[in-house]
Amino acid sequence: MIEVRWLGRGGQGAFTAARLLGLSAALFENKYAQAFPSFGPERRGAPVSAFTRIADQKITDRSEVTRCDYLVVLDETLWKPQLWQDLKPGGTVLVNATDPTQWFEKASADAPDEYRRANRKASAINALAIARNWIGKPIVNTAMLGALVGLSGIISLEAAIQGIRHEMKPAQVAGNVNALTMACKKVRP
Amino acid sequence: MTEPVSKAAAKPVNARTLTEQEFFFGHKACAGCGGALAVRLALKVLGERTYAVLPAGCMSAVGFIYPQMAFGINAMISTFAGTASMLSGMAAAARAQGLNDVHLIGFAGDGGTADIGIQALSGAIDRNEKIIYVCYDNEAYMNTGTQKSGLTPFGAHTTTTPAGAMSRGAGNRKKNMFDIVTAHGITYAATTSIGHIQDFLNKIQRAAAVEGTAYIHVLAPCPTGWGIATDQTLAIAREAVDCGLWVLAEYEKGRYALTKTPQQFTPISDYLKKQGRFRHLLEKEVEEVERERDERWSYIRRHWNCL
Amino acid sequence: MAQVKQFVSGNEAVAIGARLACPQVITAYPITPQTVAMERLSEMVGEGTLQAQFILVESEHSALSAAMGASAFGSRTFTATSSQGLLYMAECLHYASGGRFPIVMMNANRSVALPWSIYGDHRDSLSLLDSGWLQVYVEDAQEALDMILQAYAIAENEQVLTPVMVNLDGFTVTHTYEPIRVPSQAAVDAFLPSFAPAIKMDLAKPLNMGFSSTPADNMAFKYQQHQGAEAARCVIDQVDRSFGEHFGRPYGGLMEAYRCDDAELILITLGSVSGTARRVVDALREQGEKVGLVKIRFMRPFPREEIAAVARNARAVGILDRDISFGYEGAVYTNVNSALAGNGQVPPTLNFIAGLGGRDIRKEDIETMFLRLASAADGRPFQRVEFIHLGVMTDD
Amino acid sequence: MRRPHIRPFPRPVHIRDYPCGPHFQAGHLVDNAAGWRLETPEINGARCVNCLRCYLACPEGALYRSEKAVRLDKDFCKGCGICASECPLQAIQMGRDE
Repeated sequence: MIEVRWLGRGGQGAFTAARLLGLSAALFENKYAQAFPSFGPERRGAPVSAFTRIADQKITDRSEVTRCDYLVVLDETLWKPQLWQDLKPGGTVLVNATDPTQWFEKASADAPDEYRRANRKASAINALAIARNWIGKPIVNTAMLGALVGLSGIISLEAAIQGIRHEMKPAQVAGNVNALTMACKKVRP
Repeated sequence: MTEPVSKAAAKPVNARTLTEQEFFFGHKACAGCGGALAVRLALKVLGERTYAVLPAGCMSAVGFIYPQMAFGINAMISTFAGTASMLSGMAAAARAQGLNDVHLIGFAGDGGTADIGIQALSGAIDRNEKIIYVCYDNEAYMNTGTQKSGLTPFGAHTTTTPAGAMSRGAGNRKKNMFDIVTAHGITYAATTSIGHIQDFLNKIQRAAAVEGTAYIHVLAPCPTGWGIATDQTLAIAREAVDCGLWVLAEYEKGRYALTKTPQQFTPISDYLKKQGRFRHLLEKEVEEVERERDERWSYIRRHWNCL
Repeated sequence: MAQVKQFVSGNEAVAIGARLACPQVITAYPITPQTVAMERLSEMVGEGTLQAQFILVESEHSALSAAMGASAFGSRTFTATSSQGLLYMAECLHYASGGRFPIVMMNANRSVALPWSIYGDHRDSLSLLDSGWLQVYVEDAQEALDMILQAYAIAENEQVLTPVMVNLDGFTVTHTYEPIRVPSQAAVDAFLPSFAPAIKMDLAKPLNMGFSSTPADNMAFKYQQHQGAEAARCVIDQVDRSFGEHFGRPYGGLMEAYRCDDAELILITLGSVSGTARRVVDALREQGEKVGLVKIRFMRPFPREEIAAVARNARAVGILDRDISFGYEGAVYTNVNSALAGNGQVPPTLNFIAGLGGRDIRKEDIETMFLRLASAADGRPFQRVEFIHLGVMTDD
Repeated sequence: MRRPHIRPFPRPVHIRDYPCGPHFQAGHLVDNAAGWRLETPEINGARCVNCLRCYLACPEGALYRSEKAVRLDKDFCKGCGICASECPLQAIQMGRDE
């Protein structure tokens, strides 16, 4: 079972991304999935988490996700080194950063040795630029989904595109599919 | 006298045009019960395609004691607070089933209306449910043995506001339910008295004709709780109007109207002294009741624009 | 018949189930975490995919009161609530069951104030076990949808005529999205006939409903109510079998036993934690431990004989309660013990209090419970009532 | 007579004899109210002009219309005296039952 945690601010669409990933896996790849927000009242701007679980068998586990395989951070200002410990060994953090190279270097330098030994990885992408360019709005969730797909291969790009087509209003589909696709191709595993 | 809003009502309803059928019959209400008369007459106006809801209270307690069923039409007891909400559910079901020619009426007492049932009543008015809500006001919780309600008038002795050395009966004013419901912008509201039977019949008829929520507040004395003889129920209700303590009025489409305009009030003290519940009142307390009455009439003259 | 796969939350699954049941009247009042179910239903009414009278009432008390009015008219009705709202309508719960109104209501299980909490536990519904409603607890979104449909078939059965409360764990089921199979309307219509009650307010044959009765007769009506709830045992099985034939998803009726055949240690759960516990049972089985799980589905009627039968050879039985009757023990524990004792069975029974106020129940917590059971089975002293994953030390 | 009337009611012997739930036929009466009263209205047919004021005012519906004067259903009169008190022509007197 693969567990993904999405970290964003209320209103940034972290839960939509979590749901799109689960939906694409469940409806277009014949996998099983769960998607859920961090439970409780949501307030615009406040840090929020959302989660996706994906597996080949039915998922019955209802306990909280404590450590994840992928941590997707929708806003680099939310990143802090303590988040390394929320990753499983071998897990990956993926961050939306305006200067990915700089962020990557800084995050790697901040990582405690024990996490480096456990083979935890980091990746960054300027999803904001992609979103602005293709959607025309600073909404990065589909670009980050694309980056996660490109980085992880949890689901195929095609399934994710179908997920967007299934879920979004027709006027929103083209821009989001472009953002998803561009981010998927741009991210470096 | 101003023309009542309801003058446009259809064919006259009176003793000769009313159905001979009785739909509230064989009940166990006390002899001389004003509330029972209100229920009986309202159902005769509305006829057999009527559904009634009665919350916990006198009229349900005396109407449905298995196996004695005093309602000749479909009727049901609701929870104490649930008169208007149960009616709302019935109204929804009637819409769903295409029953457009039926009447849904609730009969709640003063406590069931002004206290515990006011939330549901407010919601039903807000939704403009096509229901008729009748508050039969006997000015205390009579079913449980005369305890003060939100509609108990100032000075009245009840078992929870006893008149004694240190207490003088009910300390607060009667809530003004008519103003409360009209403040909702209700489709139709009226106050009436069981002593003015024709007025009551007319207003029930009007209530049945409007497309939306109708609220009828009928003063319905309780001989037991008021301390009067059982044959004085209607007479004392009339006197409440004659002395100006109770107003016969209507509200429709934002307009107020008086259906009876007393030229001169009869003495309040006469009205009060006839009733056991007011017998302890001192002169200064009677004067306070008079002052309250005058304030109310002054308000009506200033705001209702109908005198 | 084809069932369309959708990716929805528990609340949405309930709304879909309710839509497929075609209620004539829906009464709604918002409360977290139930609100989304009502929002979806109002959308369906708004877009015309559900022909129902949808009334927005002023309180939960009114929600159920209005539902009773509609039900008295012979309309199929639906409503939903949670927690404080369920308690606020408590009077109406007794009223609806006493009036034999076959209303179906969703309850999003949520803790009860004080302290305030919007998170899940079972205190709300378990504190109303005596309200006369049948209570079913579901594990996931699919079961939620399916049980809304089954609930109408059970409630409206003329032997039963008792309202049914379908309980979903707040957030862990109501707000979790997962794939479900949605049956077609035609298939649902074939399974669930339209509501045609024998008792209703009829203009041709008017009724006086909800009367009062003196001590001479009152107990007889209560006996009838008990008969109705007892008759539900059989009807629940029939309905579940029929549902299985129509949709390929039988649930096992009053309860589900998982890997219990030769189990020596059995854990009994309610609701969504059953899914987590199932994975722990699998893991322990792989290590050779003879452990099993009982998921209680219906708390009323209670699976008395079924639990006694499945625990026949158990050396210890644990009961996980997401609720506690302060000063005693959890309600599920009391009920299970009564079932076992009534059958003359006396294995050690341990009450694990967990997940109160939304506290996470982790896999390691369930492992701890099985460790406690193993120890008790070996004859070592045990604590009857134990708080699991409290998070702080106590003087116990 | 267009009023509910008293019907036989066999006491339930078996649980099946009860209705299913607290719901029963509307207007099913098993009991009258005659025993409640101390005094009974006596209608003076010569004085009554059939104005029907008493018919409207009776909380029991015990007075009913007829050709010339109102008539009383003694089974359901509780003897409250409202009819006598409301009659504008004193055509009704309350008197002790024999």
